[in-house]
Amino acid sequence: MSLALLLGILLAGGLVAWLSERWHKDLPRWLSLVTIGLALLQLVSSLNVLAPDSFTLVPDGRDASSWLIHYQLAWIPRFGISFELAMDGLSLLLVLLTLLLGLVAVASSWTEIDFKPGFFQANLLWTLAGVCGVFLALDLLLFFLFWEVMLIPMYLLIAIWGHENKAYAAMKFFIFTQVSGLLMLLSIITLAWQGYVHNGYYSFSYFDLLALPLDSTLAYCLMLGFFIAFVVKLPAFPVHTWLPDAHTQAPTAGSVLLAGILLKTGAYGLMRFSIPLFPEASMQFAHIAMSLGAAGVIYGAVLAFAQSDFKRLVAYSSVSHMGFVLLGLYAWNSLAMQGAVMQMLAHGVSTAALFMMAGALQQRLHTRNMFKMGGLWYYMPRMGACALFFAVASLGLPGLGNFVAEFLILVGLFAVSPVMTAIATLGLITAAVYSLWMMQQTFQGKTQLATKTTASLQDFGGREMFTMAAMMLALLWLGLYPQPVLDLAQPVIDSLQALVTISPQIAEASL
Amino acid sequence: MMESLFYLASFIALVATVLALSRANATHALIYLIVSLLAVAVIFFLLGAPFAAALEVLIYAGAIMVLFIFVIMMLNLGDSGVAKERQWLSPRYWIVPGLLAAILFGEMLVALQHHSAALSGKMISPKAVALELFGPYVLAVEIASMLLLAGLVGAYHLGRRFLARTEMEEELQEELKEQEQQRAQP
Amino acid sequence: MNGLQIPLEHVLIIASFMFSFGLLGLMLRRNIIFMLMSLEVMLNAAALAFVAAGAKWAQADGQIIFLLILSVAAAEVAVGLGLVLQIQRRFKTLDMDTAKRMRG
Amino acid sequence: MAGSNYLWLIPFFPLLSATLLMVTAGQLPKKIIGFLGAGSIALSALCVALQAQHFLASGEIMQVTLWTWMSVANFAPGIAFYIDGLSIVMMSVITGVGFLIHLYSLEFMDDDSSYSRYFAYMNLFVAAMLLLVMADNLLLLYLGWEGVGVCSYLLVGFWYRDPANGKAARKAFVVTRVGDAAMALGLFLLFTELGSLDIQTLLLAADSKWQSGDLIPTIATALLLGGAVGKSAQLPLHTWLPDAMAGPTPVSALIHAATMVTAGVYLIARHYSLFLLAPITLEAVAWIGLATLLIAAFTALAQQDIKRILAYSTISQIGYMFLALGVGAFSAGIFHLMTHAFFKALLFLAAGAVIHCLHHEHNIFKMGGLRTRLPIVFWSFLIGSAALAALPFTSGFYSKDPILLSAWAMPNIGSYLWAGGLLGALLTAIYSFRLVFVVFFGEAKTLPNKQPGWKMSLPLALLCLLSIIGGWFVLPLDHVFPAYSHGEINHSVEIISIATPLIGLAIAYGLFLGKQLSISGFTQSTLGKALQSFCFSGWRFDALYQLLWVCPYQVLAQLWRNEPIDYLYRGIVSLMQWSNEQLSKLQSGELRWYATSMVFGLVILVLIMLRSLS
Repeated sequence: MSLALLLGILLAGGLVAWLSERWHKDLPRWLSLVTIGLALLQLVSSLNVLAPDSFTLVPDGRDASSWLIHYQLAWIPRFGISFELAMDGLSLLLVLLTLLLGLVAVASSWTEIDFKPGFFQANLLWTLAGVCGVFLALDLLLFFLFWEVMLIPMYLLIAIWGHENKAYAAMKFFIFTQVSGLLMLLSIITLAWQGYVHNGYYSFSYFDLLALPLDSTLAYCLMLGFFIAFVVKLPAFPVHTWLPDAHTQAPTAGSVLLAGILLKTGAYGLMRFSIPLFPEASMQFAHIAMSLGAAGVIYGAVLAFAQSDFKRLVAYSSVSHMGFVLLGLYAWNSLAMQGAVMQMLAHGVSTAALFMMAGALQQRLHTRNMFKMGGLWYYMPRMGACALFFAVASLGLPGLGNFVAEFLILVGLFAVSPVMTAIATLGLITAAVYSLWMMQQTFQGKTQLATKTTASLQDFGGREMFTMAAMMLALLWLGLYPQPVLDLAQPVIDSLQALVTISPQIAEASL
Repeated sequence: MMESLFYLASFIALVATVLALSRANATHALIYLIVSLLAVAVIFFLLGAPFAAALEVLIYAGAIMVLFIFVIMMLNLGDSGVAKERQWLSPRYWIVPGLLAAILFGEMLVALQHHSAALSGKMISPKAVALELFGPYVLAVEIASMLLLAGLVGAYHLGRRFLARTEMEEELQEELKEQEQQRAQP
Repeated sequence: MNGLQIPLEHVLIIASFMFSFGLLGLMLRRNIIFMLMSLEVMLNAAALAFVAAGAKWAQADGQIIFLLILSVAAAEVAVGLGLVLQIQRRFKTLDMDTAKRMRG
Repeated sequence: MAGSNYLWLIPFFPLLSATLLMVTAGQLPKKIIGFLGAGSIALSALCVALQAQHFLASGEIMQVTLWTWMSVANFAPGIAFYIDGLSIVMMSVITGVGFLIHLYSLEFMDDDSSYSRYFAYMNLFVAAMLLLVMADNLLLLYLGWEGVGVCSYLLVGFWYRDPANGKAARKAFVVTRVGDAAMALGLFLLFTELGSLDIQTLLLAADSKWQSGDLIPTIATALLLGGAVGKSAQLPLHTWLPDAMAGPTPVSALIHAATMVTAGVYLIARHYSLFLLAPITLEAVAWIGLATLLIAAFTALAQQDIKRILAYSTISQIGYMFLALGVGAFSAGIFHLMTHAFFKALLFLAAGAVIHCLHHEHNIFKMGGLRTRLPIVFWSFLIGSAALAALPFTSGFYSKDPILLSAWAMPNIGSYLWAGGLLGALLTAIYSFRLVFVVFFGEAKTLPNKQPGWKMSLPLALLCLLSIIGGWFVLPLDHVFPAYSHGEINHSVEIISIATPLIGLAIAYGLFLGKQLSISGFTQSTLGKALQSFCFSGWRFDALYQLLWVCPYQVLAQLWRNEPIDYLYRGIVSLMQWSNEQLSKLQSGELRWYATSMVFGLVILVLIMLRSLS
């Protein structure tokens, strides 16, 4: 019930924020903050009820009651579809990240949006609701529903409040996600039908569909259906091309949400559905998936270096970083998987901050072209320092979250495939190339701006510094004392591995 | 005797149809069409359907074709129209439609090939038709009536606009204006 | 009255021929009036087939369908000729190849 | 204040000061900034001194874990320190020389608008460097390793408004990052094979698991060597160091002479037992050191920029350290590391004073005659150069001599290494005294506009002292490294080693001061000119790398700029649009066309029905 309430708060908050626009145009963003705050409170209060040791218990994959919170309500009983939400450590981490980045997104759009601010905040909150739903839903059809729910408000955010080429970007984003989502729907329905054949009753529940004895070819096809949907969202190498356009054209808050959270739904999906539902097929597929990940790491980094648009550069760096996630997930040991989870969180924070930086630059300079910037440190030292911090975070400086993530992934991966590791390690070098290039073009060197512009430049104010400082602290915390996060995710990863070791040939294949 | 009459009527119907649809002059074509319809009416009669034959003559050949004639006369298609039609009927335009029609005809012939049945030769009186029509088929009658009503409304609607501002009328009005001006000038 | 002693096929062949020829006219002619005439021929051919079938089974249904066809033809001609008038007014021609505003 | 409980204070002070300076972002008054910046290092140095005293007294190896960094499966590195003699030596050098350089910076950077930023970076650097040498495990070492890299990047590009500085900074970071990536791979390999990144555990496990000459330790050490080579500017990753001179001179003294660049030496020395398991790698270390020291020495001869000469001499001297490590004389290598830190910091600071007092002039041929005008600087430079050239009784002599002797004692290849080292020593003497003679003797070309104040003079004086007496220090390394003796050494070898720098000095005198010797005939010839420009450009390594790596990468990036993958999707879109156009042509609006196509469909349908009937 508490989880449903969480989603309800976000959905209703969106509606209220929309309507409040009539009274005052500043009201929606305050309401938005309050809504997210309420949702956070709701989350915390529902966790308070739990016994402290329940966080360290390894949940049984096939037993719903072993999860932290589980809630089920019949919805369309005829087809075994229910409103089933559940939370374990992984979902908890990601929901937390979602809500916190939601606050960041609201803060980053504080003064940016003049046109229909109410509807903007509504879409923002509905996107958050959709994402939280995705992280919580355990009924496959409900999951698909939320998958779509998060898509449409995001589409609107890009299409209405985006930049110069918004229609193209929004359409591209929509079509990529939608087409791949339909593949997933096909897989879901086929899987449920297989469940009917096997169990004798229809059910879309995760727990009923886990470990169905499937024909290996069928399992492989179904796994591909899920995999493609998630990998498009991730995005992995050959299906990433929607991302630079969408990120570049989206308003700042949209980019923050897209990069910070929406990409994580892909990784989450792989971890929650694609791998556990089809362990054998995923194992067979692991090499291809890892190759895609490694290719994405290098390809994204090279393309990031080639960009002149600040946001596009950050977008390609996301492709590169999410390649690490794919590598980590399919390396299939607890080090690499922990690394992947860490990467989701750390990348969420660091990229969100960089997009916020891009938004702030665009608001001040009315351009995203880095060749028209340069030397900004002199005029805006605080902004420069923040940019520097997040640039070195994204190139994987030890002591910050991204390093922990990448190091864990690579250490785990090395045991599985040293060659892949070597390729991915090249990504460390290329990341340095593009991050420092970005710093050079924007904050260092000679300024390319007109004196008229530079005279009126405003450094970060209190609100922006506060947001940035919060994110810096988060990254430092993740980088220096990530243990709480690791502890929270460990049971989930253990249960995943328990699922996988069911069949002996998998254990062999992983060696 | 009846048989030969049937074949004669059929022959006339076919020839008239062919002629009707290959004429350049609309009025001529229409006359051939009426001939064709009358021949079909004879066939109906010979097939034992006097009521249908009567209706064919009255409504088809009578009312509908007269409507055609009215329209053709109203449009006043002159010799230039005929010349244009000739041009449009040059042999190369016949190839594709002719081929398709021939194939279809061939297919129908093939379909008819295997079945062989003689006609009953019984006369079906108008009374029998009427009993059926207002018995089991009463719904069809209602639908037909609605269709006719729709046709009526449609025809009226389409035609009225035309009637309101025909070219003749416009010419007439222009003439009237000129006359007024002439009157005003001296 | 002892009626006609010919096979049903012959009538049907005549009907088919008329139908095919009507179709040919429809495809061939550019003048809308001729197209309407072709339609009449086709309807008529269909009606002939129905009546012949009715005669085969000595049932009234064939003629009833003929009646319905007749009413369809009447309605069609009424509306069709109204359209002819409109087309003439709008396009100053009856050539259907010039009236192709329905192009996609 | 001594003992393992207080170890955390050592990196904490600079870190705290750096954080304070960053958070206040230059809002503090200058005095407080200077106080924080230099004072924190002084405190840290004090702590190190206390710890060192404690250590020397008790000889107790300290090990302390502050907290567990992360713990996943069997991977549980901590934020933990391990202090033995080696660490003590490194910490003393870092904080001691570091403090002197900070003190010097107070005056040197006085008129710079980014005073606070400078000290923030410098303090952060010292903290990271301390973490590097104090680390108990390789992951924390890697943190320090990358941390000093970032600080080096920040400080090289400190005057960020000149794009050339930014380029140099990026080059420094990216080139060392190449080495770092190799080192990271080495870490993965070691962890995967040995199941731990704790240095001591790992070394023990390696000893018990592998035999000398096994493949895996060879690969692992080769990868670690990659990291060391990058950080210590050795062949083939040495190209970044000369460009890194773009930073303020105290930065060059601290980072690019005394501390950070010697991190590679520390890394190898720290894992010496692992390297002993891989004789091939160890030999490679020696050869790399030799090649680097020769190439860098030749290059230094042709340079005109005072800082670039010193940079190449740094590369060359680190080459000696590598040579020492390669021949197994680990403590000699570390000893040279320490003395080098003294005299090279001295040289850089003196050079900085010259530059500071001479309107930021870098070209030595525009200087001259400064002997009388800047006496303190002159004496500092002279002492520094003497130590660099390893003239007898300077610290450089005491540290370089054992290296050459150890090289000689190497079986098989020893004589080659020794001869190479000797040639290097000759060249070192020539270029270092070339510098002294050109800058401080002869006629004055530019006049100094100020004299160094006490904040600059005091560190110079102290470093002079250290450069002279540093050779008598006894390092507490006996328990760290295995005892090394090079046995009987031929006395003639020893005499040649001692005489070589003197010969070099004489040649330099003849060439640049007394003008008794002249090579102008050679330098004016085509071959001479070509050779000179070849040396001047650093043996064209930059051009080679530009051609091999930078250009292909840029071309690749430009080629891919517009997303080759996206062409596929755009292709699908074009296909859709094309088929849309084609299909909408069917919708021609021509009634006859519709009729014909309907009939066509009818024909087909009837055909199908006929087929199914029959």
